[in-house]
Amino acid sequence: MNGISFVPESASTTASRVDNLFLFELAIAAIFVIGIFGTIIYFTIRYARRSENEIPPVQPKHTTLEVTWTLGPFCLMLIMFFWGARLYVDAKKPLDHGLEINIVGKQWMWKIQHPDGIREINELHVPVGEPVKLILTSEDVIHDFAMPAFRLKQDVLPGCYVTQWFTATRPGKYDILCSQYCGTDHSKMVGQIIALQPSDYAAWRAGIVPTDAPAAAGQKLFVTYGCSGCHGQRAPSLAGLYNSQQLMQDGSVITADESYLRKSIVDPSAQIVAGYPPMMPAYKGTLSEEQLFQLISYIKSLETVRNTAAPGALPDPLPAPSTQPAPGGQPKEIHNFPPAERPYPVNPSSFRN
Amino acid sequence: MARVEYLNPPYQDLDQQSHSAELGMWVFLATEVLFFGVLFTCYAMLRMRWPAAFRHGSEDLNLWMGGINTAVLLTSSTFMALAVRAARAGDSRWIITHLAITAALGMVFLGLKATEYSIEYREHLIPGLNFANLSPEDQGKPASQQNARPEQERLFMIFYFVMTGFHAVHMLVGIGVIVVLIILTGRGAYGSGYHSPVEIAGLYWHFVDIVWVFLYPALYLLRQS
Amino acid sequence: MAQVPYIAAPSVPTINTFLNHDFRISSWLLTKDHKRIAILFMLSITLFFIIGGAAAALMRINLAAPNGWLVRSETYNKLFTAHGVIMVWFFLIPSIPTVLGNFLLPLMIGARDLAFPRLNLASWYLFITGGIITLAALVLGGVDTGWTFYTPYSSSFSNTYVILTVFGIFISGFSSILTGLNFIVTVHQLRCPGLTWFRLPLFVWGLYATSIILVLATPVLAMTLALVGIERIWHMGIFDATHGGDPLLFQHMFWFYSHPAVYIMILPAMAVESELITCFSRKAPFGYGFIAFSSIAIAVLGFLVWAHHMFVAGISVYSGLVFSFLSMIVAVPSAIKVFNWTATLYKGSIALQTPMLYALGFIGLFTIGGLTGVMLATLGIDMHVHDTYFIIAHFHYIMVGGSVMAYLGGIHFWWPKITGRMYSDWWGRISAIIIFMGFNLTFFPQFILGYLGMPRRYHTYPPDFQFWNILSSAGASILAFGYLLPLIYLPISLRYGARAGKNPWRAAGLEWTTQSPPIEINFETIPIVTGPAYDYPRVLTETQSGQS
Amino acid sequence: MAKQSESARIYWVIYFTLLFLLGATIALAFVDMGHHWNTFIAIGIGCMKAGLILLVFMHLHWRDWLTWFFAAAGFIWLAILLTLAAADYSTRNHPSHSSPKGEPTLLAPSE
Ligand code: HEA
Ligand code: HEA
Ligand code: HEC
Ligand code: CUA
Ligand SMILES: [Cu+2]
Repeated sequence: MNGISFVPESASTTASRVDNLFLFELAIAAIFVIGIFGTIIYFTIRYARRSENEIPPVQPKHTTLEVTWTLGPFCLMLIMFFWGARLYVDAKKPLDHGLEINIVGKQWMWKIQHPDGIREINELHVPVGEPVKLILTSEDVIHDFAMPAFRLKQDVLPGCYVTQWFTATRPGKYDILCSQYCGTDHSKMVGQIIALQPSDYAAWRAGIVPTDAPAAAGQKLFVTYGCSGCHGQRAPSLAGLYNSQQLMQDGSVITADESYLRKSIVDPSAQIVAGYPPMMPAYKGTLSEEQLFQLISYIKSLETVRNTAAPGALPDPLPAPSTQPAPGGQPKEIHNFPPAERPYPVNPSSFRN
Repeated sequence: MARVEYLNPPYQDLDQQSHSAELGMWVFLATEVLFFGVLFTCYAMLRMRWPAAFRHGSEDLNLWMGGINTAVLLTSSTFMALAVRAARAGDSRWIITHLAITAALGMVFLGLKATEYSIEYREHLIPGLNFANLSPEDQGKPASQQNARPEQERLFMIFYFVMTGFHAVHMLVGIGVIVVLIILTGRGAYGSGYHSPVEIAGLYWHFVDIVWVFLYPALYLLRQS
Repeated sequence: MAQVPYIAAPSVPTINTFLNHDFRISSWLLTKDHKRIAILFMLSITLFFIIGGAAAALMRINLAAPNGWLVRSETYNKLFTAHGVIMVWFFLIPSIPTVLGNFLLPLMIGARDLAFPRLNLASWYLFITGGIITLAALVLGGVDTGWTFYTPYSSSFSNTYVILTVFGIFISGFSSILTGLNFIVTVHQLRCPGLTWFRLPLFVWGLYATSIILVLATPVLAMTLALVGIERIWHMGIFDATHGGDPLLFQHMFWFYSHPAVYIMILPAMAVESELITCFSRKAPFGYGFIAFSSIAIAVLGFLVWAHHMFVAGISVYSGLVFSFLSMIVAVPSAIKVFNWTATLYKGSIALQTPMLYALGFIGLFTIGGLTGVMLATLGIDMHVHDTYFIIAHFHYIMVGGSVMAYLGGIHFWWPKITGRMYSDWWGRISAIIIFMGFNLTFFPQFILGYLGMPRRYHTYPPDFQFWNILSSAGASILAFGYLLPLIYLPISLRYGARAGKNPWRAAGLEWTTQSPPIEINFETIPIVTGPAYDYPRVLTETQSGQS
Repeated sequence: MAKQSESARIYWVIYFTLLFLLGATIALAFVDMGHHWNTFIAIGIGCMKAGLILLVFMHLHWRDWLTWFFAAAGFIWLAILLTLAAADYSTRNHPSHSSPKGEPTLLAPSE
């Protein structure tokens, strides 16, 4: 037995806000529970049956009382609603900056890719004080990335990207617990977040020989899987595609976010870019979720402003991919979600395949 | 002229009993609406998700056969209504005639439906059995002339089969009930004093018709954007 | 202290009752008498409760240590699934409606039976068939999806007996539908002369509201589970993202049923509660109209809140907001009820007999469960405690502390009517107190565990959580002991209990004007109602002179 | 419960109205009205047909409020399911629904 605790550690900017709200509701609940228990006990004693033959008086209707105890709790609940909604929107709206980390859940582990190529399994190192944006997906069933010490969790769905962000406030080791039942070893799908002071974090990174950064790995995949054979020649250039507006063949307009990119690769026939034949092969099943993350990182790193030439015009030269993200793990160019196109609050699971 | 032999225990009189039976049927139909409602809702959500693929699916169905089938069902419903009218008038010969026509039209519907299914089988449209990206005719053609099916058309076809399949099961049940009613009417069970089973079977039959009235446009007719 | 019946039982050695007019097995298995069908249901759900409880016991023993020492993880997963499936669909949903409702509804409205006696029997057969199929699935090897059957796990990944289980639930769903349909028509058509809507006992209002949910929600579950079965057989992909389907679609459909279903479990309990509180404080309920209409309000509004189970599942933030708000609204009618019950006690003549102990326990535990429900409906809190033991504690407070308490209270209240015998009130009270204590010890620590972050459906857990788990397991053994007692003293009363007489509690209500146990057709002559329900001054004066 | 006339005429009138509506809905399926109008109109005509069947063939027109209530209940509840589910689906960011058909865009290839 390891001691008795009542409240989990609190180590993110959200944690204390959730705790405060919880304490508020706990107080209200306590008042009501004590009040009701108290009243019941008092009445049962005060009005205990004294003789078998007593006949209690008939109680008149009391509309004021009824209205009071209808509206009273309702008003309290309005406070709870708005307070809670505030927190939820703040926690679930996608962040447009911060350290971007890709996470793939699969039965029964978490695979983590940092922007600079560091990979971890069931362990996530993050710097304290800096916002971290998780982009999560699953390879099989639904999982849930829960971080009790941060008071946050988000279901992780197969076939689509959901995001969740947090800012750690205290260095330490905190649980990651898979909270959505996902099969036999659901309870073993646990891991640790290791929050480090920025200096320790830099030291930790320095001590790790990174594999290819996702974007660089993606660039290789782009060649090995034959993408470069078409894109830039017969197929639309992908430079500057990320976050641009795309006109589809059926007339709709799409913002090319991560989810769109993923779907364009996995299942291109679902959404055909206007002006092109649907000739791109589907890569579903060929590419793993991790490889997809890498390809997408690569496409995101292609910065050139999109050429608006009609199909058939000379193809863009395929621009060289920009190199590694700046040290410190900041991807350079994430200017997502200009508010004009994306009403606030934006859905976390921006789209599902 | 209440026919006392049909009065069942908890009831005081036949009128009360018929009303109860009818109300019971309406309540049951409300549950049926939601039963099919799940399919409609799932269908609608996924259609919102994959408009193009579902449209392609609608185009692969046989609009005219579906249309004729709708007409057949509407006709059968009319005869069902006439059968109920005959029952109210206590005319058992016409009850039987109208019921028989209703059931026959129901069989015609199922026959056409089966034909449709077999065409879809030949077109390689049945998921889990032979769904393919291309129809057999398209297979030989050069790629540019092929009318390739989007992947998610499979989903459309699943809904098509599940929804029409459940509907067909309801039709079968309805036809069975009608056959029993014909036999019982032949034995003189229903007349002007007591005919609530005919009324109730009528309600059920019309309901099955209504389901189809929504299935038909939802599946066959949404061919434009 | 043996219960002394208030009306000295007249020495009727062999009264003719619905129980003793025919003893053949076939007279039970083919009965159309709602009272016998109620007893068939009572026996079957008791069996299911014991099976579900045994699964719970194994789980709690396993969770006493963090390392999953008792069973393997596959087994644990099958245990909580079996526990959830059985407790929800084969115990709690049928419990009050099919046992007490079946038995009492016709008696309370002065009818000879339900509107469709044959359907009623069919309902039991469907229930039993569904139950046997589900049990068969458990015996063959079990299911490990959780009672929620979330896709794509249930539809593509689990390799246990999902189809069979789902089929069993599908069948028993029709039992629910038929019961609801029967009740609705009965209430509309078979009320005796003079029994207007606002003279109905609140129990009938509650059952009516329940029936509406049964009828309108259950088909959704049936079809959704059918789709899961179809997916498994033909790999359709409706709920599978790799084929363009959507796993969240399943959750929407499932909770469209299952949230209303939680009101199927609590509304009848509230209905029982209203009867118990009035009888044992010998007063008309405070705010009859408010209690009656709040039942209907809960039934209707309950359909608008389902996605509060999906706040962090990836639904849009907007719908999160909408559903959170609606969930707050649905809590208001529950609040109305709690306050009205409490106010009914005021200036009453309160006797703490067994049913009343259960009733008071219900109010307290339901309030705790309900208030924590409101916490869950608060978005900011749910995103921390979703799918933790906080949820487990929340719903056990309502379902075990609330509904099961009310069911037991109701059984103890109407036992004399059903069997014609009094049980030992002393043992009754003892067991009520033990259950109350054991219950709180079991489930209160789970709130703390939940806030600490312990996820549900965990076969092993980080050792920090052990202290509270041990408390909870200890509580569970007390609770099991508490449940054991009625299983002993109630059957004993059948043989040794004092005869009950028509109206041992001096309660109001038509059912208490019949003989105990009632005759087969309930009433020799159909009664005529002339006054409001709960006219305690009249009932008390009448029963005083011993004429009832 | 109002009394219903004994004549069979009304059934035939309704029958031909239904056939007419059927013809209309098929015909309209070939006209592209854009902006989801086809869907609305097809379902709208379906509702009209269903309404006629309910009112006349199923005698709802001559029934009391209670029957109306249960006849409507199924559809109302289905409407709840559809609207609230659609509310979620349409506010998640499906890329394919960012904007309706035909809006000019900045970066699309020119036609
Ligand atoms: C009988 C069963 C029952 C009942 C009646 C309820 C009632 C309520 N439930 Fe509960 N619930 C369940 C059974 C039940 N629940 C189950 C089984 C689950 C888990 C399913 C699973 O995932 O396996 C669940 C899960 C669950 C969740 C999902 C949590 C999650 O998974 O993240 C939520 C979230 O909103 C919720 C909310 C509520 C609310 C707001 C009520 C309200 O109706 C409560 C209203 C009552 C009161 C509020 C108390 C009385 C009022 C007062 C004393 C007045 C004062 C009040 C205030 C000022 C607020 N419940
Ligand atoms: C009606 C509903 C109902 C009822 C009555 C209960 C009753 C109990 N439940 Fe259950 N529970 C659920 C509905 C219910 N539960 C649901 C829906 C879930 C979610 C499942 C899922 O995640 O899918 C759940 C999950 C659940 C969990 C979480 C499992 C997990 O997520 O890992 C736990 C853990 O403690 C638990 C415990 C108990 C206990 C100790 C009881 C006790 O009250 C039971 C006590 C009863 C008995 C023990 C039987 C009667 C006693 C005797 C006959 C005496 C003799 C027997 C013995 C001595 C063993 N339940
Ligand atoms: C056979 C040629 C071909 C190959 C190989 C190919 N593509 Fe494509 N791709 C196309 C065509 C043509 C389109 C435009 C039509 C469409 O949307 O399907 C396209 C569209 C795309 C789009 C959407 C572009 C936009 O403007 O919205 C992305 C992203 C994409 N491809 C990525 C890839 C990746 C990554 C690979 C390799 C793993 C790849 N493609 C391989 C032909 C190809
Ligand atoms: Cu992954 Cu639970
Ligand atoms: Cu709920």
